Amino acid sequence: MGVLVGKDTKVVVQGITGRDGKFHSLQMKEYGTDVVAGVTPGKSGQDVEGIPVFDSVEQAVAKTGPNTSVIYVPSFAAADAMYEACDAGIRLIVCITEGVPTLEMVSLSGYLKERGTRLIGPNCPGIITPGEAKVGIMPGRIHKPGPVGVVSRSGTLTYEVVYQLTSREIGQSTCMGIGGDPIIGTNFIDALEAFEGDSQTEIIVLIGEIGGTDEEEAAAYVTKSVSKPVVAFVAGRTAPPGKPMGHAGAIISGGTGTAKEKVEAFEAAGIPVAGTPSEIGEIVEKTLASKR
Amino acid sequence: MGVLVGKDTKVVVQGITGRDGKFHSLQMKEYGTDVVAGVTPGKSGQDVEGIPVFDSVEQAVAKTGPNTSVIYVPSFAAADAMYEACDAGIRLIVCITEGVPTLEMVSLSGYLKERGTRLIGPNCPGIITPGEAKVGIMPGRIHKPGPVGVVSRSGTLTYEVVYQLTSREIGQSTCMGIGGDPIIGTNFIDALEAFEGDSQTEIIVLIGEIGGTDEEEAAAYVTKSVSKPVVAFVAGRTAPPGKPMGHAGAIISGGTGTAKEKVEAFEAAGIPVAGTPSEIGEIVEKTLASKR
Amino acid sequence: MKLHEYQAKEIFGSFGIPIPSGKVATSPEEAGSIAREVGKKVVIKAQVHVGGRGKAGGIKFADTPEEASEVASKILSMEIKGLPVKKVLVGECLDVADEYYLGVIVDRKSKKPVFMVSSAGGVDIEEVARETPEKIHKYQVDPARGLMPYEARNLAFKIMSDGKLAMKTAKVLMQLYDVFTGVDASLAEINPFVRTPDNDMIALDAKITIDDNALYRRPEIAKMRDLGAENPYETKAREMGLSYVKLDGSIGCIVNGAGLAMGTMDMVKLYGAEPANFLDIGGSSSPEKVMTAVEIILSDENVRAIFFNIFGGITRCDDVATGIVEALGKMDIKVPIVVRLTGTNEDEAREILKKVDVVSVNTMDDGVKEAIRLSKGGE
Amino acid sequence: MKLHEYQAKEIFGSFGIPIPSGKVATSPEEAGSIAREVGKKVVIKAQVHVGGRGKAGGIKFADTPEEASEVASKILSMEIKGLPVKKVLVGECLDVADEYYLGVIVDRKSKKPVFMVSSAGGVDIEEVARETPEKIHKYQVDPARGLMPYEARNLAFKIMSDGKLAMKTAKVLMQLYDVFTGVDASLAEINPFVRTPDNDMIALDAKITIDDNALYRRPEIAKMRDLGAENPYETKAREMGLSYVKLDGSIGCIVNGAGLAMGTMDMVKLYGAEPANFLDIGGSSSPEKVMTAVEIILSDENVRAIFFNIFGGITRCDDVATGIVEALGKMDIKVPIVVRLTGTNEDEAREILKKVDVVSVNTMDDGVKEAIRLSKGGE
Repeated sequence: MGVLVGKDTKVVVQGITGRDGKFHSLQMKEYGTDVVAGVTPGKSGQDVEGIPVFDSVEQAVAKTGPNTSVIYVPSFAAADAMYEACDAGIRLIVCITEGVPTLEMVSLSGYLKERGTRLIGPNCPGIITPGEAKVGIMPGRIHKPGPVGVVSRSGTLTYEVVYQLTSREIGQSTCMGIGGDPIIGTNFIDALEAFEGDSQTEIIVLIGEIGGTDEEEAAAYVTKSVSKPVVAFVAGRTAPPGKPMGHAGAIISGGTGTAKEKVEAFEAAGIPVAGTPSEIGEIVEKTLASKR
Repeated sequence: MGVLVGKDTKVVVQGITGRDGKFHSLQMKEYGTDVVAGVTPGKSGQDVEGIPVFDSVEQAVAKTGPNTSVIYVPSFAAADAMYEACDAGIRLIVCITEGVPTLEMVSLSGYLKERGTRLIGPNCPGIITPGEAKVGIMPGRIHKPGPVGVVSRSGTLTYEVVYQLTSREIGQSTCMGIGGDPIIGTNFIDALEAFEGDSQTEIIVLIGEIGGTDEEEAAAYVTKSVSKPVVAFVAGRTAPPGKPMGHAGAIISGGTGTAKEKVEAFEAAGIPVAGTPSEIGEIVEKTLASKR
Repeated sequence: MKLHEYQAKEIFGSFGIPIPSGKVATSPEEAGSIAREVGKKVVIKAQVHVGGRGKAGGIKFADTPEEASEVASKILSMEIKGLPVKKVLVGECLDVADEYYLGVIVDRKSKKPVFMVSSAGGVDIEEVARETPEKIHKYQVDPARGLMPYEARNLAFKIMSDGKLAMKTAKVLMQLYDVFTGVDASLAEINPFVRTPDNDMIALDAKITIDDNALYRRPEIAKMRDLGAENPYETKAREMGLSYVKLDGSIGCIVNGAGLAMGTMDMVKLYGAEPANFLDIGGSSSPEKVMTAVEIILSDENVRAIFFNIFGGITRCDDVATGIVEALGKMDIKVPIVVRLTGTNEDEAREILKKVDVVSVNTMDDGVKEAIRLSKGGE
Repeated sequence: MKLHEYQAKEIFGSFGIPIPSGKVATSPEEAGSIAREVGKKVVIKAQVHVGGRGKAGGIKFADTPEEASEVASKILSMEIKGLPVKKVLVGECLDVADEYYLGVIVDRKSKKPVFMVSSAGGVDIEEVARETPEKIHKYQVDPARGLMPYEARNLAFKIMSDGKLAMKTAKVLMQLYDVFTGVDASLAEINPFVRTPDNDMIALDAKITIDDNALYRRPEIAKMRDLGAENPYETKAREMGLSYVKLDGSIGCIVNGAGLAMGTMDMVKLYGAEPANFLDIGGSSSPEKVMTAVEIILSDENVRAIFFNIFGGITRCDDVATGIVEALGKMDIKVPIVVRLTGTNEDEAREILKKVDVVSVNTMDDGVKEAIRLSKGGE
């Protein structure tokens, strides 16, 4: 089963004729995702290896009935693309695009929330329910269906963790990259809530990083509302203050947002924190074994 | 009883220390309206002949519990005053101020609607339920409690009509000036709906003028949803096209908004249309007599 | 406040909307030299605040600068629907492949900005609306968000299918919305918006109406008011805070409140005469305002009687009476004056008016009838 | 991107916020002549992107232009927390009656702009937040509507009771919000916002941090980047689309993806060494990017070994391998290189790397351990 995406997911790709959009549309399709349409304004009537292209999401929805959008447009056009998807009735938007201005995200967040539209990202690798649907840019083949829900602020670090889980023959229910920007659509708590309600998910891996207080809030939420075991990792123990570490959101500022604070918050909530990505696999394996 | 204002009305006056605000606050109080507070930022601690003044509507609400605001601030500050009243929990705002930029009203209208706040005006004389409460600038003494609901886009023309009704010993349930601007908070249909649901109101007088299609829509609404008799008047039969007649909204443009169209719409809906203000009194008198 | 085409085009240009090259001229010589600068066939358009100037001969073409001078000279000596032409726009003459309509207005019903676009451009859009409404596409804008690029694209695709042209048009729609909010317009319109044979998309005409209520915060736009194009007494009235519109009848009306003023005019007509004007002296009317109102009314030679119809609410009847007395004292008024004063301080007003030669009446009906009677010499 | 105080004040001034008179100087002479213009006692402040410059001696006063030159000369020869001072702001010295704090940030949790105001200004606001949180008032702004004047007034009244001062402060809060949205800031702060004995309300200091994602649409702000104030290799990395932060350790790390890069740095530390840097080569990494990355790493003399940790998703391992081979061919690399390549085209990559002298490993753990071992001479 997994969360948010699965066998019923029908994807429209916004920015399908761009270099990245085209490449990943085909990758998604190859993985078995039902990519029903693409949108590039001014290019309707074309197709991308069989995927029909429309001028607008509205047209794509009317003709092909997608329920999920994935966005590969340039950063200056990303907010517009998200509004367009939302207004066309799409209720799950995955925004891969990085570099969206923060104040655009601020305005957009309230808009989407009022309309009940869930956004994953921006600046994220997307979401995959192994064996069912991949909506994003992650390498599909490292995933394997199973009991672990993975949620992460970073991309390749997630691949690393998933790779190690799969190497140990531990599969994943859904893996979700929520993005590295300060303002994101779906945060840890939203993901935890989804995994808690998913029958396939038996254990949750949460991969945090420095910056903000999302990890601390997630720890408090786990104590209160999550019955399933959670394993955490926090990247950036060696990061200096005041310098964003690649992600705009990964920055220690004003003495807060440090890895130390986050690790302490998880530990206080009884959540084991892995010291290295490879340790995550070990802890998950042990926890699953002890449950069975 | 009447509609929207009555014995339970507690008024906060925004702009109470200005010339008009002060004068009309005292007039309202003299009429028997429960004016509980005034607001002029920077002047808290003062009072206007016993009415306490606060820096903000929020403070006034916390200390004195008004449920209605009446606004006399200058035009550049009026939209802000309306947002302030709404955000402080006031659910009936009467904006007397004229000259509010239309695009400010456009933004504000949606905001108030979403929050369930009713606005009367701007650029209107206000609303009075004779013998109970007067919230606005109309001369109180020409009114008299009774069965006629009056709704009008203009001020002194309403006084004229009310004066004639009262001269004939016909009283009013509530008289409402909805304002002469293109974008107003409460339109004819809203007023008709309120009067239809009011047990005191037996007959409704609707005073329209050239510009827009509010009268036409009101006529259609009466046919569909109003069981009480309605009498109409339309000012501006002699108005030339393209020139606003004092009110920004009272303009014939693009060949529509003419008095002729409006009169025809009322007549098509079976609503008698008075040829002169004095004729309104006659028609109302006859209609009431025939009902009894 | 209406802007002239040349003013609207300047604003369009400053917001990036493609417009034909050209400039405004007030003399034939100037028109010739602009045509020389343009360097090709030009179109010369009368700048007057009325519709139908083309049919009235206010739009002409010229192949050479000399011809431009001649044509401009003719147009500058015209009157269109009673308005003298004082300025002409001399602009590059474009080849036109297609004509579209793009407009945005404040819609009273939805209380939102509404776009209207049509592939039937170049003609009267109200006629299109009446006869082939299916050719007009309307779209409400969420004012909190503004027009989004995707909305502009979708609108453009409604009236054209070529992707590249639609993208250009979408950009203009975004710019048109920026104009609309940026100058506080109640209407901003491009008709026709044309495609040239080279596939340029250009605003061939431009119309902007400004929300008068917002002029205080748009001083650069307020300066564009063409005082030469309006009745000087309308200007004077506006400056005094009065609202005045000249009409063609003989009964001058001085009223407080716009609705009552219209009601009074209508009653004049109903009783068989014609009103000379709309004149609202507003709420807090000082004697000075009343003086000015009388002066403005008397400037109209057609006026045969003046009717004051005042319902004192905020307006104090004694102030109005004092103004009438002062006016009678200072001006040589040859027409009869009928006065109806009701409301605040009406007794004091009656006392004041006893000193002067005016006819006092008790109701609006009586006042109108009496003014008409007196205007005809009193038979 | 952080702005210097003098840049932030220029922006504040252009939005109408009252600031002390003054200018930036790069030499003692210039400082003296600015002091002469100011014509009274001045304060001279080091313009560096670090906190605590006051305690470090980077803020001094001068009574005369001559003294201003002397003081500026001293400050311009300082280093504060390792950063050389290249510019000083010479500004009018104000008498201060009260100090307040006004700031607005993007709040990650509420996803809204949040104002923070306090009557405890002039000190580190984070200290106030920790020790006397009741002295800080926070307020979320509805981004669709912006800060309304009434909200600004209510905020001002939270920290001061005098009506006139609160009105002045409310105006500054409105202007501060205009700055915030107008330049796409993630932080705009006035600390202290002061009242002078004459009851003027003035921004004595100014801090603005710009959202890097929005720089593309703020070209005038992007130009303000102080390239002299940053590591030249950080500049070079940014220009090549790489993300580089220099650290003090000996193990150079070249990684794709920010999270994996941090994870790699952390592992270096965990296994007993120190990372020399954060370096994310990003998604679609061409051989050129890899070349540049190696060059940047080698510019750091502390580096004793380089570890490539690549998880190929979008990044193709063979591209990275090609880049490594080219780098080894063109540069004289004296430190050992450890390479871990997993994912897209990893087999092709392994083939390519056979030609050169690098240590290939299969896991991140092995790679880190091996790089540390080799950095110590291989024992």
